[in-house]
Amino acid sequence: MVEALNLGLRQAMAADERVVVLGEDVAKTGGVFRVTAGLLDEFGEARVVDTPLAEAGLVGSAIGMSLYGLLPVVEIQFDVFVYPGFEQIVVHAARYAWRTRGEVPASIVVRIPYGGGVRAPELHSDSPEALFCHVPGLKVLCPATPVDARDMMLAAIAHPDPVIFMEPKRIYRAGRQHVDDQPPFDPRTGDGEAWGAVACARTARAGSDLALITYGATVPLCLEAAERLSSTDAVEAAVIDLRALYPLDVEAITQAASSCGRVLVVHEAPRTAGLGAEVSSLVHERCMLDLEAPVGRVTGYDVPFPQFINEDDYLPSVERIVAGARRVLDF
Amino acid sequence: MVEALNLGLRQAMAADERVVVLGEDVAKTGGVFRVTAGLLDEFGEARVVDTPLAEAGLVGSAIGMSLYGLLPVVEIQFDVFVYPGFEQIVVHAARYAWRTRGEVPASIVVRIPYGGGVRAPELHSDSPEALFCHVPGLKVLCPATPVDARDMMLAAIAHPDPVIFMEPKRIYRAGRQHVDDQPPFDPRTGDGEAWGAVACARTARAGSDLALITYGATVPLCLEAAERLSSTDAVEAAVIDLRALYPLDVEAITQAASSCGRVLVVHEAPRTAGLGAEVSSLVHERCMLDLEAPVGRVTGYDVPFPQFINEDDYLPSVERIVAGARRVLDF
Amino acid sequence: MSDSTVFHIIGDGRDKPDREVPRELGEKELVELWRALLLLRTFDERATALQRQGRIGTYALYWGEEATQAGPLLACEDADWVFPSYRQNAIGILRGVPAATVLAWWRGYGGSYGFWNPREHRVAPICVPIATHLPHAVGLAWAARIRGDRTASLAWFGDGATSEGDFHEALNFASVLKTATVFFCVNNQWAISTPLSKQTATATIAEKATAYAIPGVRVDGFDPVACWKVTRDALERARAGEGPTLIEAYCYRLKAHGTADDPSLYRDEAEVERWMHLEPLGRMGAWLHRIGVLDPDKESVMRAEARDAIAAAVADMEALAQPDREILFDPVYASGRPWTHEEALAELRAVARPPEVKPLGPAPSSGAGEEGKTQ
Amino acid sequence: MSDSTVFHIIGDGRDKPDREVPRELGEKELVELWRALLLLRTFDERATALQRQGRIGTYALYWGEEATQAGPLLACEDADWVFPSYRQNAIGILRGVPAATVLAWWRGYGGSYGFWNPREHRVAPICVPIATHLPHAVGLAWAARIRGDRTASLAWFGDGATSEGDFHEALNFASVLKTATVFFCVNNQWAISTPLSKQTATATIAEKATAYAIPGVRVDGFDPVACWKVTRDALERARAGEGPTLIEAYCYRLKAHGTADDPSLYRDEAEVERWMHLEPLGRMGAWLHRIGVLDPDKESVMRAEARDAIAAAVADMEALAQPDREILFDPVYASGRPWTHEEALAELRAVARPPEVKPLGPAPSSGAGEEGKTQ
Ligand SMILES: Cc1ncc(C[n+]2csc(CCOP(=O)(O)OP(=O)(O)O)c2C)c(N)n1
Ligand SMILES: Cc1ncc(C[n+]2csc(CCOP(=O)(O)OP(=O)(O)O)c2C)c(N)n1
Ligand SMILES: [Mg+2]
Ligand SMILES: [Mg+2]
Repeated sequence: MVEALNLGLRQAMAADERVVVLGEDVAKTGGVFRVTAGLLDEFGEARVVDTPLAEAGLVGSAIGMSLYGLLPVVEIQFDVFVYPGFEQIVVHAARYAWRTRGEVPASIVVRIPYGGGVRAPELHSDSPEALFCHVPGLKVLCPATPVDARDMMLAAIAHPDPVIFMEPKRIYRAGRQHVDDQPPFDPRTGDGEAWGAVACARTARAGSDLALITYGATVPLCLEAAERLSSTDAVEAAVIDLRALYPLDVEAITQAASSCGRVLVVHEAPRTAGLGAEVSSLVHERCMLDLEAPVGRVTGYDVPFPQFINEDDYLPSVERIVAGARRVLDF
Repeated sequence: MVEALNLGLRQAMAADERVVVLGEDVAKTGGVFRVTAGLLDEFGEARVVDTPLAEAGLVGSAIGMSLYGLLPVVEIQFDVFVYPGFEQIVVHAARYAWRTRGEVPASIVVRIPYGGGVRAPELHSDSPEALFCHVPGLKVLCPATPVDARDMMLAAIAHPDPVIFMEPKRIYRAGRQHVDDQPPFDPRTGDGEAWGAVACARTARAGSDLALITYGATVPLCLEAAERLSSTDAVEAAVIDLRALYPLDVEAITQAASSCGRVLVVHEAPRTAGLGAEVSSLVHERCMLDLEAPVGRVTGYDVPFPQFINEDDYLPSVERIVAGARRVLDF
Repeated sequence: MSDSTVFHIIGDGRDKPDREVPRELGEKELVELWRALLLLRTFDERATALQRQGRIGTYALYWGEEATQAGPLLACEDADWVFPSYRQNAIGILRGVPAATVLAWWRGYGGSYGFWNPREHRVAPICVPIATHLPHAVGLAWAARIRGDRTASLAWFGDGATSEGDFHEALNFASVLKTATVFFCVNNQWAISTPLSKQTATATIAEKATAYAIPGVRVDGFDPVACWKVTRDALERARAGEGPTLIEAYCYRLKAHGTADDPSLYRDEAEVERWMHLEPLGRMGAWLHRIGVLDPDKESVMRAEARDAIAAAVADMEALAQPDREILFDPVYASGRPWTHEEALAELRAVARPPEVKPLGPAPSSGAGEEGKTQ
Repeated sequence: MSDSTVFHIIGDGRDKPDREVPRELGEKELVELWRALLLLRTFDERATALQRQGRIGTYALYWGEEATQAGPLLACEDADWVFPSYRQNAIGILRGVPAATVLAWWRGYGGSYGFWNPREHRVAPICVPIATHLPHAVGLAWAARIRGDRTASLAWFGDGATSEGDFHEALNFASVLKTATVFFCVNNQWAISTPLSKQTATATIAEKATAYAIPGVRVDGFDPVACWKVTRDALERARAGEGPTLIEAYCYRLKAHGTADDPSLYRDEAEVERWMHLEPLGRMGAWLHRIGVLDPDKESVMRAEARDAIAAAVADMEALAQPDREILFDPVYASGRPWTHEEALAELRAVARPPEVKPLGPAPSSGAGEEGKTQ
């Protein structure tokens, strides 16, 4: 996925000189995850900048740049480090369009490598996406495959509204996939079209007995769980990869829920007031009569992300997903 | 309610000299809402401090004070202004116990006057409570009556874990109520007992046809809506005042849901990934078979809090609550 | 009050002598500057009155700070961007933003009633959260440099704002990246009830520039000509690629923090009196008479013009109907309404509209009233 | 490299002569100081090796920065609190925190395995988010003052940390409130791949003290005795009620940022060589021999002691079983488990435990590997 994200950035920068990349250690080293590798050499130090170490200054300057007409892509080095820049995102980026009659949105992309499972030290593994989904004015995307990663990157940059781009670091190097060199659309003009193509849920696996609804790093786990359920329980589970976390693809969600009658939502973030709660509410509000069981949730627990020797105990696993699915199936 | 909060602070400070009050303009003027009025004269400038204008510094210093054994109560001047201090709250206050084997929690209270309805200028009316409920390690309280305000203040200060204390500014001066001078318990030792008494839902109105579940400024509105439903629709709605937003009082919630069979959750914050979603999920997960309709939500819309000439169009009103109730009743 | 480190041009009639007028400022420019002061003053007094009458909501008056606003604004080129805080709420009227729009903002109007298109006027929206607009000013000038433009940016903020992390991060970014940004600090010595001495341990704000290896300039914040001059110099320096400047306009908050504030709770009004004679409109007016640029007739004509302009704005504001409630959804996203908004609209339309909101004071259900409102 | 504004005591064998030893430091104290350096060095080299062997996770080495750690720590009174960043991760071992606990933290252990009770050692937990622990140090000293105690606080942070808003807010609070806090900046001239020149426009970190009207002191960060001395002076000043001090320990990051970092991507290793001879253990060792405080036998005994101590710690760490998975819930709240935890436990117990996690590198499902880890 890292290469795909890098390709998306390169294609966007090549197509539109308004695109700039800012962050801590993004230029010279190409970022701690190498997502921005090579951009400095290709596009020069005016457009690929190692900034001072300050997230509010980083996001805030990006907002100022977008005011002037540039399209900044900001890298937050790790999930937890977005919090010092939280105010700039939720107060300013989220409200700029609204405070300017919709004429001057903050057209920025904030890239956040998030989540656990990579044996990182303390405070490098948060999943803050729900916080951003609760703040009106932001769009939130999260790819689960290399192709989506590239296409979403292009779409996010072309999109006029501020996009929080959640990058599941656990699958940064998993799930190899061919990403063809041609951008799927003209990065300069592709907004609506491009956005529509990726800002909607994707059926990662078809199935009619149960819908596993998830996003990001837990998509491959849900696919594995679905295979397990198929072979051991003779249950065919659909796997819905949300891709867009705000706004949610309510049609796809309700359609899957109604056709399967049973739903399990899976995410890594803590449970209370997480996205699982929103998906569960949407499904019950709209599909109550089609449901044969309450929507289940398999999520991170309501605890701080643990030290890594215990992170597998915290993270939703194939086992936990299968167990959660059985609870829904056996209701 | 302002007087009750002030009384709670006074009683806590009088009972325990470890209690200190910090914030912008809290000492000399007693705060922009006068919640801390008179404390400076009574307890002196060592314990009631006007700090420099910096929320991260403010919350962060309070955490340091609690490390040393003090019990700081921090005032955030208005909801929106908590965001610069967000990192200190969600990364440090929330995790201090966890990072010290539970031996040194950040025993701070962060008071946040929140919400709209007071004709305030732009960016003075947010309801960020759900953000804090999604962050493990925090406790979140919200009073809806003067008596609860006083008792919760005492309980929050006595409580060892960090408490986000949401103060519904819209009812700061509404709903007069006698608050007797005696603290309901010894502020120094009352923790468990005191906490148990207020960190649970309260039945603000009995009813068996529908449960209106809410908190803070929308409690009086739900009571009014319940009266309206009683007289016009011959429906008796229970009104559950949550009081504790994290952890939620799941027994009271499910008990009300099961006995009524119909539930409407009401809050002022935006809908997506708000507390309404969590309550709705809890109810469906636990009471599905007792429900005659999906849990409804009447909340703020997914938009930035509007300029005040339109705030009544945004805020849940008695009319919207009644309409929402009818949707649930007519399902 | 007098301090040799504080640059001034217009004498104070006491220990500060008149100084030479900058070459670039001919009669015409001086008259324009005074006209700007007059317009701002007239707006402020009118807005304060409107609030008292309950025709707008809480208002952050800036009476006495006009020099710190008109001076820097007129020192800017038209293409330069300015970033006001709530205290410079009316600065846009010097850049073509209708005064009625600013009044409407205070009356609680949003959308196209209370906001403007910043690109049209190079005036950012009024910033309420302290110091958080400073990084925006940095990013804008940085972007201009990337695009090869000479555009500079200027941001206003107060003494209290210098305590915020965003102040520090913005100045550090600007100094490292050498952006063409002027940081204009209005040191009125108060942050609501908090005096400068509780805000910083330094004697001045200007010396904080040392932490960023940029120039720190102190100027008499009651002297419009001096404010113009130091800003013009800073802008030239910025355009020459020499980076940002921190300007401290040393003055005093002559009125309440806002209409909700009662200064008698925390300061001695006698102290206020000691500063009152420096009030910029009278001070520059007297000076213009002294140097023969203004005469009583011309002055009364100008005063009448300002009065009429603001009166017309008030009329325009009052002519505004309460915005349709669907304004809530327009426009949160430049890309159009997500389904969540369509659904919300359905819910909204299903109920009768609540009674019209009157700007005056608290909502029916509320008691919070006027106090408890800052900006 | 040599800079007259940088205070030193131990000569560098080139242009810096030996200076007089502070009175307070007798032979015993000097030996203790060197012992501390040696222990830290031994820990660091061992930890780095353990990471290479996959026996702990990513590790932030501090090889060469021991002087900036041992010096200030020994200058503190026992009651003073210290606030380390990840770079001073092992500082606790000089305050009685078991080295095995620190190693366990790096091995991914939490709870009572990887954390300690800060009140027991007056050592705050290792802080990962840059500069965010500085306000804690301020609040602690502030609280001590309120309680009438002479306790001071000291916080370590890097050159990059000075760009964060929390750095500014903390120094401003401390200077306004005159808290007894020492801000100890380890200026190793790099923030991962970002050189000092891209972090700040100032030539030094110390001059940033001007913005807070507090003393800014530059000291040779490779000289343990000098680091001890400037810290002791700052602490005395602080206890006397004169407020905080900003100390800049000028040095150079001699190794990678962390075991996940590859400096060859961004800096010239030749430059590193130019600083290598200043490395504190060798430098102080040679000096102690010069002044006759250390001899070969004593040195080898001390080295053996350090080796044994750390070897024992490694054994203790390796003896640790993987913590029970219920450690996830213990203890998030000092007041006990909320129902959400009871319910989560039920879910957790209902499934078989996943295979034991090995610290080495990536998780099976992952590919993120060693890179992409800072601290
Ligand atoms: C981040 C933030 N915190 C708190 C406030 C509340 N507040 C509004 S104005 C003000 C004082 C500002 O003082 P100063 O920066 O000196 O500007 P002045 O009002 O004097 O122009 C405060 C604390 C705010 N608007 N934003
Ligand atoms: C708030 C925050 N942002 C980003 C990071 C990622 N990060 C870890 S170390 C580091 C560089 C710190 O440099 P410096 O302050 O000089 O300390 P040093 O590593 O040199 O000791 C960065 C950017 C972080 N830990 N916290
Ligand atoms: Mg001020
Ligand atoms: Mg460094």
